[in-house]
Amino acid sequence: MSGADLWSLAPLIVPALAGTLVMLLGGFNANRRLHHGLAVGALAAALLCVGMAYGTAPRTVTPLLIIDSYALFFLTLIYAATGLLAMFARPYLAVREKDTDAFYALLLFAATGMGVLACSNHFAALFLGLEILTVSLYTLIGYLREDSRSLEAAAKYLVLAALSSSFLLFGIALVYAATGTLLLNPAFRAIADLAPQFGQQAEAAWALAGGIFLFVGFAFKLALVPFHMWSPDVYQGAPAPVTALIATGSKGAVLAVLLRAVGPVGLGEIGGAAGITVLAVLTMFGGNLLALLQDDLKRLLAYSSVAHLGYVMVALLAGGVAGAQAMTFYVLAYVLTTLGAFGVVTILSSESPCEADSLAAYRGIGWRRPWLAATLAVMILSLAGIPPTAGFLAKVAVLGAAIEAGRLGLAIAMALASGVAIYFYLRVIVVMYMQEEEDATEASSLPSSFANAVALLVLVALVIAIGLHPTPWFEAVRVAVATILPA
Amino acid sequence: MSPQILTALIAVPLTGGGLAVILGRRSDDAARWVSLLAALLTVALAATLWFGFQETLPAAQGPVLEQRISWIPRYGIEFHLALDGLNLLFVILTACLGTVAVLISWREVTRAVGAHYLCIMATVAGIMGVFLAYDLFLFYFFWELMLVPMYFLIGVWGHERRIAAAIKFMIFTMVSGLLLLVAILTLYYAHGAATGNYTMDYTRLLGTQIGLSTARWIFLGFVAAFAVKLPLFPLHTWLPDAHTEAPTAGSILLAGLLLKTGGYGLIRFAVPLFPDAAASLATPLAVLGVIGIIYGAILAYSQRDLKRMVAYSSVSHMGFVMLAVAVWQITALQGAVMQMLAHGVATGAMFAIAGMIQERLHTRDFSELGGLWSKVPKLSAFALLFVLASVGLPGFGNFVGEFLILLGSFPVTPMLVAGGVLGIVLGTIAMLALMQRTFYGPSRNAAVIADLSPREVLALGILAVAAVVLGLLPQPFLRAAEPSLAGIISQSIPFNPADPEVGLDVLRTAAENTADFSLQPPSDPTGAEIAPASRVPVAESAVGLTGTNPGVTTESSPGSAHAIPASARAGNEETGS
Amino acid sequence: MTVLFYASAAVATVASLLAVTRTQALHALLYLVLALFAVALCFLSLGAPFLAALEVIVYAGAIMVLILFVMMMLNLGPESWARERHLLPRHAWLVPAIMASALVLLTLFAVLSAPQQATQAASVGPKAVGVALFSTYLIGVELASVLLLVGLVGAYYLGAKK
Amino acid sequence: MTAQVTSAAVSMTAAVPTSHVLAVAAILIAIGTFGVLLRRNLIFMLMALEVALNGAALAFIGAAARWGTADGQVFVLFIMVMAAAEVAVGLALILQIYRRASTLDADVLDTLQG
Repeated sequence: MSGADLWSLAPLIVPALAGTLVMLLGGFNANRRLHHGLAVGALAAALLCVGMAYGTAPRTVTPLLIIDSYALFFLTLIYAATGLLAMFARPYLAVREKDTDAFYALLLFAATGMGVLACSNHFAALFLGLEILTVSLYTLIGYLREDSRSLEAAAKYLVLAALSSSFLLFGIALVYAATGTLLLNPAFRAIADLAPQFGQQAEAAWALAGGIFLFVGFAFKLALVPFHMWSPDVYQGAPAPVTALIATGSKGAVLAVLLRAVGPVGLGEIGGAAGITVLAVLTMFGGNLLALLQDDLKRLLAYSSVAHLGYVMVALLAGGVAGAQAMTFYVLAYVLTTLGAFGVVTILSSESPCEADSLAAYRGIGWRRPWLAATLAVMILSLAGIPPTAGFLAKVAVLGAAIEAGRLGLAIAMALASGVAIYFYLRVIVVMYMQEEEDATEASSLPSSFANAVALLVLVALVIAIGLHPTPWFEAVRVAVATILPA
Repeated sequence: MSPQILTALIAVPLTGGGLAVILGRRSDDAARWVSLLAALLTVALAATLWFGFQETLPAAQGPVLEQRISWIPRYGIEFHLALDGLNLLFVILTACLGTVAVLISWREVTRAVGAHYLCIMATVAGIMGVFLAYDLFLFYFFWELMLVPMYFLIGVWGHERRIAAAIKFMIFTMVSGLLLLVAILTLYYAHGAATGNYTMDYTRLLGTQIGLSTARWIFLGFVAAFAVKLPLFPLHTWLPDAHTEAPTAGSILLAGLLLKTGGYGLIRFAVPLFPDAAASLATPLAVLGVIGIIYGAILAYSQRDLKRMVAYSSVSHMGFVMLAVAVWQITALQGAVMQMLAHGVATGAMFAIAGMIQERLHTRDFSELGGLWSKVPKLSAFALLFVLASVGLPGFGNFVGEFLILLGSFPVTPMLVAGGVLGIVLGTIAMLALMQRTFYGPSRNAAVIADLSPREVLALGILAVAAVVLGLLPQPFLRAAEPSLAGIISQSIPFNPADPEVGLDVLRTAAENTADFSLQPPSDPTGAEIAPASRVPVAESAVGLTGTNPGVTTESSPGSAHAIPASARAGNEETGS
Repeated sequence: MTVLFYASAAVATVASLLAVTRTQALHALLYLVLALFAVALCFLSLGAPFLAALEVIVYAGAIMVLILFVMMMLNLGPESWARERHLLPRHAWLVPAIMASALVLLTLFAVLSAPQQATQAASVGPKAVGVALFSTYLIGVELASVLLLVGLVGAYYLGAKK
Repeated sequence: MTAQVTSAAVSMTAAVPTSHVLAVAAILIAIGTFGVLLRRNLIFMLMALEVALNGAALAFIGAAARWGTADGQVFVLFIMVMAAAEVAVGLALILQIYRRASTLDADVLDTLQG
């Protein structure tokens, strides 16, 4: 490993080192402002390093990691999301927990884990990145030690995530036994080559079974139906900023590595495309139908994100360059939007020690807190895929990719599923704007923290800007995808 | 004329709405005035277009003013607005009804005034975009965009059961809209795969070669969205709720404009893009249209709520538009345009009156109304005027519209026309019953109420003048729309003569059977004016025409130019095979 | 050595099954340790002596002792056994058993469906593993250390009395 | 000399079909899954997880034996690291939960609406 390698690894090293530093500082300095500042600063520095790494990309650093513009695209998204979350978390934690050093340290470690996922080129990096992220999340989910809901969510997540990890590992082992390689792309290509010989060759059967176990492992992490059971409980129990991390960065990172692994081969080629199609349809409808029953905003968003992952699977099933671009663009839009929605939940929750998650807590905020409510409304519209928002264009891109690939049935299923979803998204807006006489008090209409107000404003601006002028974003996505899937 | 004026038509109301919400934080009146100003500016822009293109319009089949800016080049999407005679009429209607909506809600709305005006103006801007868009993606963009402020209008400022109505409205329109989106994308990729040119441009997508069965599915995707808006008979159930629960301004925009986007979409997009599919599905659509006419009228009669009654009468009136589109005849289509304009004015006014009554008596139930004539004579006189307009009394635009539709459809499908006439009769009964229950008879309400204020007189006056002008001087409007419609019809002759046109065969047989039914030029003054104008497309397709059925041509008088496109289509088919 | 594999595999299976079904925590733990030893023997018979040693030292030695400590701290006495028994009525076994047997049957079908040939495994000693660790997997080792650090921070924070 | 080493190594290893190793691994994973689904006590769930992870590790060793490379063994090392981190956090969580609720019974803990 050379100095140049270290330079291109800087985007991963910076958050890991900063995490260690925060942890060490926490031992003899309880200044929360310092921890918070370090975390946000480190993520900003990591973003800077990402910018510099574009100069040396693409670069393979040992067989494990590859720093190319695809990885850098996702690193930007992940670090930006984590940085914003760290900002939202400060006032939230201030009313709940005295010790914040571990929180920021783990947040930085989680960012490292997600970064490794985005760069990984090898099953070992995939596994270690995923586990760094997951083990950080165990503690982050249970961070509110006095709140039994938080602890319970952590326990639930721990058990199911570890179980899914062992499935994932077994899948990797089977694939390795069949193909003899642990590199992502060659392994998946070998699975695709072996799959048609099922029944004649032992390796083909191992490869197929391995592919299924791998997919089940991924399906757990992404919360696809029927492996989604953990998601609503964990979303509800976890502290709001951590929920946002699970919903955005962690899913984005797992999707990044999934696309890198299967994109060039095509999910349909690996075998079991029919099964995955069924899973995608179940996920879209299951998520949306279950969301109809929720009275808790965090659970509602959890089910909605289940459904959104179903849409992402549609893009993945569509395959090809168009599918990969659509999926990447969808992830971009989804992450920004979900971040904004949870940002509002976090800010509202930071005004008192009790979590603002039941829908009743949002009654009439459209008139009491016009700016926050408008932000949430924009995000909800974007999740529902209504113009002029990023979510709308993302939906068009995915539908387009599916239709272009000749999967019209899947496209229609997605359209109908998002039609179902309109109902519960509208419910949120109904609660915010239509259920209570407005209250003339406009005293505290802005979020208490200036930084958070700016962060939300940036997110709203981005969501609408992407919806109105997507060309530069499409271009960024095109460049990123071109490195893993040359047109 | 500068093409930026088209963008301005969208931007001005939107800016006005934005300013309203900002100024509205200080004072409600400021919000009202700035919206009114923006609305009037929009009217001025529309008027400029109208007078500026008086000379060019009758000669131009295509757009007279276009603006194109590259928007999302990756998908071949442009910000492409274009103006022709057809959408110019709807632009003017939108501008006028937008102004009326602003005036009407002046005193009615006291809560979150700025936001209310933002919603009105944003809806107006979205509808403008729908009418002007020449890019399918842009069209869909505005199509969805106009729903959001309308949803807020119904849900926030509506009446008792507003939330359920708003959600129902949104779900119906959104789900059908998603099917439209899938249909647009399918068309886009089919066209791209066939030609290598991936574009959302309307003019380039015209004439895309698609197999009939695929085309039918895509066509149905378009029809789903437009039929929900129109609304077509089984898809109308959102309409009575939404219209009833919406605040007055919302009802006016819904009935006056939103329904028209459905009819406009059918004429502009659905049929011309898929002529074969449209031809093969014409019969069921026409039948559904006529069922809507009769069903709407019957249900209107049995309502106890003033607004619901007007809402059902809308279902009835818009059934005529569906009939005209299914027949696809220049005369019928001109009638459809007339019908939509006139219905927008008259029904908008009826909802305004219902809103005024509600504001004064806090009820819309017939059992608590009655005898209003003696209390509020001005209001009642206006009501009478608009009721007469709605029932299609000669002298009003609705008469011209319904008459032309029936005239155009009769040679094609006399049975359905008979059904339509029955619907008119039933509708008349319903509307007269409305008049009777509300304004005549004994008063059931002791409340002392004020008659119209000058502002209300102004609002209703605008609409009254419009209704009368449409009825007495329809020629300029017909002449404006005529070349565009002729252009659209000439583009939508089926391209693939090999495909059997199952449905249309039925209709055409009917047309040939009645071809010797010689129609006299209508006695109505308007008829004489239509005839010469509508000869333009006749000359173009004369070759195919004489080749097929000389009997039809020689026997049809100049007034029955409607017979031409159907036989022209037949001629085309024959030369092709 | 072949016999060793099959024998230890059988022991591992039975011990694992007992470990997940015992109601007394300590018994379960002892069966688990037995299973781990058996798995370590499997490792050994498959030519992985280094990992076999690590399995005994790290897993059976460190991790299991950790669990044992926590059990002692929680003081899981006879009443906890009774509660466990109460929590495991016969009918509660049904669904997990069906799901697990479906899982195992499907996998066995896939894994054993094709003709078998015995492969003479080559032993890979500690040196080769060490070389791989510090060449190809250098970054992996660093990441593993981050992972341990994360575990440390998490355990410290969550375990702290407050 | 290499030949000598190999022959010595051969005598130390079993001639087992890789399929059989994978099958045993699958059985262990299934037992672990069964335990996780069956048990309601967090400590037992944690132990069942260890069984499942061991199954995965065994599969890796079997695969490594087939290809005769170190990669599989390195992977197992990583699995052990992960298991250690997992158990450490899990046990800390268990202690904390026990401190709050005096029970580790997942049914009693079920306060999140399901």
